[in-house]
Amino acid sequence: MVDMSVSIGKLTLQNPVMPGSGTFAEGMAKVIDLNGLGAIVTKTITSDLREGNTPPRVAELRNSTLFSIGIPSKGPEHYLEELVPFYRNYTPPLVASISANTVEEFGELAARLSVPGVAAIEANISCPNLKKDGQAFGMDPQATEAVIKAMKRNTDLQVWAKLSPNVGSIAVIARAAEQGGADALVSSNAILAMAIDIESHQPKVANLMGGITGSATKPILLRMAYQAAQAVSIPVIGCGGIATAEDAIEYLLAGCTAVQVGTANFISTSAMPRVIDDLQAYCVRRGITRIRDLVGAMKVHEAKLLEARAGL
Amino acid sequence: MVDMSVSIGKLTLQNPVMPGSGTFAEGMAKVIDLNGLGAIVTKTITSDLREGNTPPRVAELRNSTLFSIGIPSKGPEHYLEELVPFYRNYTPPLVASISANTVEEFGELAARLSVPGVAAIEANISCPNLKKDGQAFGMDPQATEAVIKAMKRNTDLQVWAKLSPNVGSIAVIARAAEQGGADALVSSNAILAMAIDIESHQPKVANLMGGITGSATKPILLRMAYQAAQAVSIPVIGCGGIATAEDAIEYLLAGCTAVQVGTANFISTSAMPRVIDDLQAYCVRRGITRIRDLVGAMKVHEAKLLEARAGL
Amino acid sequence: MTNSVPIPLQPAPSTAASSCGGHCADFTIAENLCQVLSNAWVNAEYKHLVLKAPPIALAVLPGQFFHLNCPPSGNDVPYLRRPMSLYRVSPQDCTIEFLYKVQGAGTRGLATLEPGATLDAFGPVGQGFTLPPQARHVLVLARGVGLATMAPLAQHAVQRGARVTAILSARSPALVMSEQYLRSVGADVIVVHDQDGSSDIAHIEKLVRERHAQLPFDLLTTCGSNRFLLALQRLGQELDVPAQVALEQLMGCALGMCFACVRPFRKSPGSETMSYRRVCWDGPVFDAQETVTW
Amino acid sequence: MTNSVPIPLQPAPSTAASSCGGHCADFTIAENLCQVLSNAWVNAEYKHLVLKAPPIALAVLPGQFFHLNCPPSGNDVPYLRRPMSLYRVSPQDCTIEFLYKVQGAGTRGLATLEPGATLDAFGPVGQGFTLPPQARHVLVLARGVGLATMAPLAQHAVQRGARVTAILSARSPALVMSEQYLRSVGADVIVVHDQDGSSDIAHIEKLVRERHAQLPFDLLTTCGSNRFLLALQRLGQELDVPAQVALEQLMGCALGMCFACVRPFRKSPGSETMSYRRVCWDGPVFDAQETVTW
Ligand SMILES: Cc1cc2nc3c(=O)[nH]c(=O)nc-3n(C[C@H](O)[C@H](O)[C@H](O)COP(=O)(O)OP(=O)(O)OC[C@H]3O[C@@H](n4cnc5c(N)ncnc54)[C@H](O)[C@@H]3O)c2cc1C
Ligand SMILES: Cc1cc2nc3c(=O)[nH]c(=O)nc-3n(C[C@H](O)[C@H](O)[C@H](O)COP(=O)(O)OP(=O)(O)OC[C@H]3O[C@@H](n4cnc5c(N)ncnc54)[C@H](O)[C@@H]3O)c2cc1C
Ligand SMILES: Cc1cc2nc3c(=O)[nH]c(=O)nc-3n(C[C@H](O)[C@H](O)[C@H](O)COP(=O)(O)O)c2cc1C
Ligand SMILES: Cc1cc2nc3c(=O)[nH]c(=O)nc-3n(C[C@H](O)[C@H](O)[C@H](O)COP(=O)(O)O)c2cc1C
Ligand code: FES
Ligand code: FES
Repeated sequence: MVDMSVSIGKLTLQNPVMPGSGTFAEGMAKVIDLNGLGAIVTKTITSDLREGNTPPRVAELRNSTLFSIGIPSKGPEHYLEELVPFYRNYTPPLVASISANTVEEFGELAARLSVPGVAAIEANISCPNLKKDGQAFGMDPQATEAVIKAMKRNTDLQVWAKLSPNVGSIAVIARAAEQGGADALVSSNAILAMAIDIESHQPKVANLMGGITGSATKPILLRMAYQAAQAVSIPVIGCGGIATAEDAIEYLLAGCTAVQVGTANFISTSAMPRVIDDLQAYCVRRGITRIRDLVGAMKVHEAKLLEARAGL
Repeated sequence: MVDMSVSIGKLTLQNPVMPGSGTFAEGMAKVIDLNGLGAIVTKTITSDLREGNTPPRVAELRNSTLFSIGIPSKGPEHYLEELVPFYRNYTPPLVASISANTVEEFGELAARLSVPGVAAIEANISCPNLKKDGQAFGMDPQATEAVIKAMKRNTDLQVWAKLSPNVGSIAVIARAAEQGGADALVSSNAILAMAIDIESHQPKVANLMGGITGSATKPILLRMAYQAAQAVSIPVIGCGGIATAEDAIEYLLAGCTAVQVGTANFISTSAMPRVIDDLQAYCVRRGITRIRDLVGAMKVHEAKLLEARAGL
Repeated sequence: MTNSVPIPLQPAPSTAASSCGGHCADFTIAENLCQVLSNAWVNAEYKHLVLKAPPIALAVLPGQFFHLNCPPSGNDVPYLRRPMSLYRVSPQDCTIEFLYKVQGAGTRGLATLEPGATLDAFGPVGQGFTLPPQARHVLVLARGVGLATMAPLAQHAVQRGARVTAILSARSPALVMSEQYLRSVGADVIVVHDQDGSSDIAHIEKLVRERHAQLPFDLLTTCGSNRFLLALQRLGQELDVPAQVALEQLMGCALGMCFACVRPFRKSPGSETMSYRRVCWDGPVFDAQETVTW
Repeated sequence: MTNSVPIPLQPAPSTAASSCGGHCADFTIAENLCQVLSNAWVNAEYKHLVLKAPPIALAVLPGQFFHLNCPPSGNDVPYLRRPMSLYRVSPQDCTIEFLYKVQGAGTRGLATLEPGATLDAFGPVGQGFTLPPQARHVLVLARGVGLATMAPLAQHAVQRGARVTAILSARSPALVMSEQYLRSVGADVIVVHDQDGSSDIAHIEKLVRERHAQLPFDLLTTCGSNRFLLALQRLGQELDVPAQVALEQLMGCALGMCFACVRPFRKSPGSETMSYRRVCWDGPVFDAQETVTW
C-alpha cells in the first residue's frame, strides 16, 4: 500500500490533489465523489458583491484557454450560509479563497470566514491593490507580506498565499509571503495573455487580457513553482497546467508538497480522481511507499565540464 | 499591389518579416531565397569565445520546445571575417545580435561590429549582468538604459533592444530602453521554463532551465509586445510563437511594426516566405493597400457596462 | 411560472447505492462513454449523430445539453469540449441524438466519427424547458440549428397531451430541417422562408396571434436569435403567456464552475437591475421576459 | 584523411537558373514533398518506408539524413521534425528509403502513413562518410538500427570497387536486419550475436584483425554505441586505418542553426582541447579519433 498523505503544516491531506480556486464548484458533487479529494478549494470571494467582466470571457487556444472572468462574488454571507454547510457534507478540508482591495479588507474577510468547516484561507493576491495604483498585491513583496500579516492577525486558520506568475522574481514574493507568516504557498495563478481575432480585429475576450491556463503553461509554471520551493521552507502547492499524474509528479519532483488542478477539471471531471489513481499506480510501479518521498526528489544533471570530457 | 514595406526609424524593410536571433544561420541560404526577407538577424555573439551549455539542450513540449543553448560564440573576429562577407551577398539589412557581461563590453562590441554591411545592432539583454549578482540586464531598468546608452555612444548604427519576458512589467523596461536611445525594441526573448523526466527524475535539458519557445507561448508574448508597444513611441518588433501570417497579423494589430520568426524556422524552412506571401494575400483579400495600416489597428470592445444593458 | 414543473421524460435511473459507497444516487451527470451508431450528413452543413448511451445520459430533459469531447482530427486539436443540445432521446433504444453544424475544429472532429467509435458525452446538464402543468398548446419557433434544441420539447409536449404549433423559418423551403420529424411526433408544422417573405417577423407574429385565437397558447418558446426573442417578449406580454428562450454562449466547463458562459439578465421581468447568469447552469433555457438581447 | 573525397552518388541535379532568379543552383536542401510508396513492418518494432522523391532529395550521400515532418496521429502531435538516416537511394526509380524503429510520438505518426500519402522530408542534410580514393576494403560494423545508416555506404563502396566486410551484431540471429540486402549489394556479411557470445567485443576485434590481415582495410566505420566507437578507436590506431563514426543527438533544426545537437569532440585526434560540434551540420559522421564517448 502507498501512503498517499501529505502534510501542509499541521493539516494532513489524504492525498496531494485538490482543485484550483475558480475551477470547481458544487456542480462537481453531481459527477464525482468529492470525498476522494485531498482538499476542496472554492472560488475567490470578495466582501463586496461583484458581477465580473463583460463577456465573451473565454477563448480556446492551443492546449490552453484564455479566461477573463474577473471575480464575480456573492460575498461572505452567501459563502457562510450556502457553501460552508454544503461542503460540510464532505470530508476533505475546505479552503476558502479570498481577495480584497486593501490590506485591511483582506484581514477582515479572513476573520469573517474563520468558522468551523473552513480549514484554511487562501489569499488570491493577483488582484489589483486599490491603494497602490492598481498594481497587483502579488507583484509587490511589501504588499504581499502586509496582506498575509493582516490575515494571520485575524485568523487562527492556516493562511495560504497564492502567488502571481506575472513577476520578475517569484522567489522574492515567495519569501515575502513566508516572512508574513504564510503556512503554505500556491504557485501559481494564471499568466496574463491575450489573443486577437484577425477577422474582426477585436480581442478574443472582451476584457482584452485574460489568464492563459491549461497544459501549454506547465513548463513555465513548473519553473516558477520550483523557484518558489527553492526560496522558502514552508510547503509549496504546485498549480498550472496539471491534467495527468505525470504532470503532478513533475511538480512533486520539483519540490511541491501538493498540487492544484485547474482547467483540466473543465475538460474532464474525472481529471482529479484519475490523477490520484495514477499517482498511486506510479508509486506502486516504482516501489515508492510514501508519496511524500517524491517531493523535491529531482536529480540535477552532474555538471560535466567540457574540459573534463577530454579525460574520457 | 500591396505595399509591404515598413520603417524602423530611417531603415526601410521591404516587408516586416525577419528571423529571431539564434534561429537562423547560413544553412538557410541553401534552402530559401534570403533576398525575400525583410531583414536578417544573426545569432547573438559575445567578445569572448564560448562553448555554450552541456547537452541535452532541447526537449520537445506540446506545441513548443525547451531550448537551453547558452550563447556559444565564435567572437567578433569570426563575425567580421565570415558572416558579414557572407550576408553581403544578400540584399536584406543585416542585424547583428550581441551580448556581454558588462555595460562597457556592450559598448565595445557594438563599436567593433559597426562596419559596412551591418545595418543595426540588437542587444540581447536577457543574459546575466556580471556586475549585478548575475541578474539579467533586461530585468533591471537602470541596467537596460545603461547598456543601450553605452551602445549608442559607440555606434552610429541603429540599436535595437531585445527585451526579456521574465519581468513583472515589460513597460518599465521598454521605457528604460527608449530612454537609453534605442531605435526599436524586440519583444521578446524566450520565457524561462523547465521540464522533468518522470522516469529518470532528471531535468529534460541538462541546464535545468531553458527557454520555452514556439506556438504555445504566443498569447503571453503577444500580451508583452502589446504592453511594450503601448509604453513607447519607437517601433516594436514582435517576437514569440509566430509561425503563420495569422500570428504575425495579431502582432501587427497589437501595435508591432515588424515581426521575428524563431522556432518556426526549425519546423519549416519555408515558414518566413509563407508568412510573407500569406500576409500579402490577407491584405489583398481585405483590401488593405499598405501593410503598415494594420499596425496598432486592434479595435477594443466597447465597454458595455452591465447596468447600461438594462436599457436595451 | 410558479406551478410549473420541470419536464421528466422518464424516471431517473435507479442506481445501486452499494456499488459506490452510497454516493451514486447523487451522481446525475457523467462523462458518458457512448457508442456512435450513425453520423450522417443531413445537408451540406449539418450532420445527425446517433449515440448508444448509458442510463445517466438517457435521463436528459428537453432543452438540456451535453458537452462533447470532440476528437482531434489532423491538425485540429480541440482543447475544450463543445456544447450540443439534445435533439432526441429514446430511453427504450438507449440512444441520444444530436443535429450539428460543422464549422470549426470541434465539429470538424465530430464529423470524422465513424459508427462504432466512442464519444465521451458529458451530461446531461442545464435547466431545460419548463412546461406548465396541463399545457394545451405550445408554440415552438425556430430557425436553422435552433431546431435541434426545440425538437425534444415538441415531442414531449405532444406526449403530455398538448398541441404543438411549430413555426420553422429558413432561407428557402429546401433548407428547412426536421419538418418531417416534427410532423411525425405530432406537431403542426408551419414553414416560413425568406424567398416569399413569409419569414418576415410581422407575418410570424400574425400567425401566432391567429393560432392563439383558435386555441390559446400556454407557452411560447424559441431559441437563438435576438429577432425571435423580441417577438416572443412582445407576444408574451400582449397575450399574457409565459415565454421561454434557449440561449447560447461560449463555454468552459458546462457545470456552473467557471462563469465563462454568462449573459446579462434582468433580476426579474421588467426590472432595471441587471445581473449575469450562467447559460450552462442557470439555463440554457430562460424566461424570455428576463432575457435581454446582446 | 587528406586526399579523401566526399562520396557523390550521382551528379547534383541540374536546375534551370532562369526559373528562380539565378538562386536555384544554390538550393541543395529542400522540404521535399515525397509520396509514400510503401511503409511495411520489417519486424515487431521496425518499419521500412519507401518514398518517391524529387531531384534534390535524390542527391543524398551515404551517411546524410533527412528531417522528417512526422504527421500527427490521435493525441500525438509531434512539434519538431525527426532525423532519419538514408537507408537507400535509387536515383533511377526516384526513391529514397528509411528503416526506422517505432518508439515515440514522431515514429508512431510515421507508422500511420499509408501508400499514397505525402511526407515532407527535409534534406538531404549533414556530412556523410568520406571514402578514401581507391579504397579497396571497408569495414562496416553495426547493430540494430545502426544498419540503416551504414547500408548506403556499403552499397556505394562496392559500386566504387571496394570490398566491404559488414559485421552485423544482434541479440539473436533472428533479429539481424538487412543481412540479405547487404549481401545483395555485394558485401561480405558476418553475423555475430549475443546468444553464442560471438557479439563479444574481443571477438569482433579479432574478426577485424583477421580480415585486415587478408586484405588491409582503408576505412573502418560504425555508428551509435560507445562500445563500437571505442573498438574502432583502438583498431584504427593499432592498424593505422582511418575510422569514421555516425552519431546521434536530439535535434532542433537539422540545419546547423540552433546548436541543440552538439556533442563534445577533441579539436584534433589526441588533443586534450575539447569543443562542441553540431551533429546535424558538422556530422553526423565524424572522425572516430576526435569523437569522445558520452
Ligand atoms: C447550450 C448550447 C447548445 C448548442 N446546441 C447546438 C446544436 O444542437 N447544434 C449545433 O450545431 N450547435 C449547437 N451549439 C453551438 C455549438 O456549441 C458550436 O457551434 C460549437 O461549439 C462550435 O465548435 P467548433 O469547434 O466547431 O467551432 P469553433 O471553431 O469553436 O467556432 C466556430 C464558430 O462558432 C462559434 N461558436 C463556437 N462556440 C459557440 C457557442 N457555444 N455558441 C455560439 N457560437 C459558438 C465561434 O465563435 C465561431 O464563430 C450549442 C451551443 C450551446 C451553448
Ligand atoms: C542523424 C540521425 C539519424 C537517425 N537515423 C535513424 C534511423 O535511420 N532509424 C531510426 O529508427 N532512428 C534513427 N534516428 C533516431 C530517431 O531520430 C529517433 O528514434 C526519433 O527521433 C524518435 O522520435 P519519436 O518521436 O518516435 O520518439 P520520442 O518520443 O521523441 O523519443 C523516444 C525515445 O527516443 C529517443 N530519441 C529521440 N530522438 C532521438 C535522437 N535524435 N537520437 C537518439 N535518441 C532519440 C528519446 O530520447 C526517447 O527515449 C536517427 C537520429 C539521428 C540524430
Ligand atoms: C475560469 C477560471 C477561473 C479562475 N478563478 C480563480 C479565482 O477565482 N481565484 C484564483 O485564485 N484563481 C483562479 N483561477 C486560477 C486557477 O486556480 C489556476 O491557478 C490556474 O488556472 C492555473 O492552473 P491550470 O493551468 O491548471 O488551470 C481561475 C482559473 C480559471 C481557468
Ligand atoms: C535555439 C534557440 C536559440 C536562440 N538563441 C538566441 C540568441 O542567441 N539570442 C537571442 O536574442 N535570442 C535567441 N533565441 C530567442 C529567439 O530569437 C526568440 O526570441 C524566441 O525563440 C521566441 O520566438 P519563437 O517562439 O518564434 O521561437 C533563441 C531561440 C532558440 C529557439
Ligand atoms: S461554462 Fe462554466 S460556468 Fe458555464
Ligand atoms: S539540430 Fe540545430 S544545429 Fe543541429
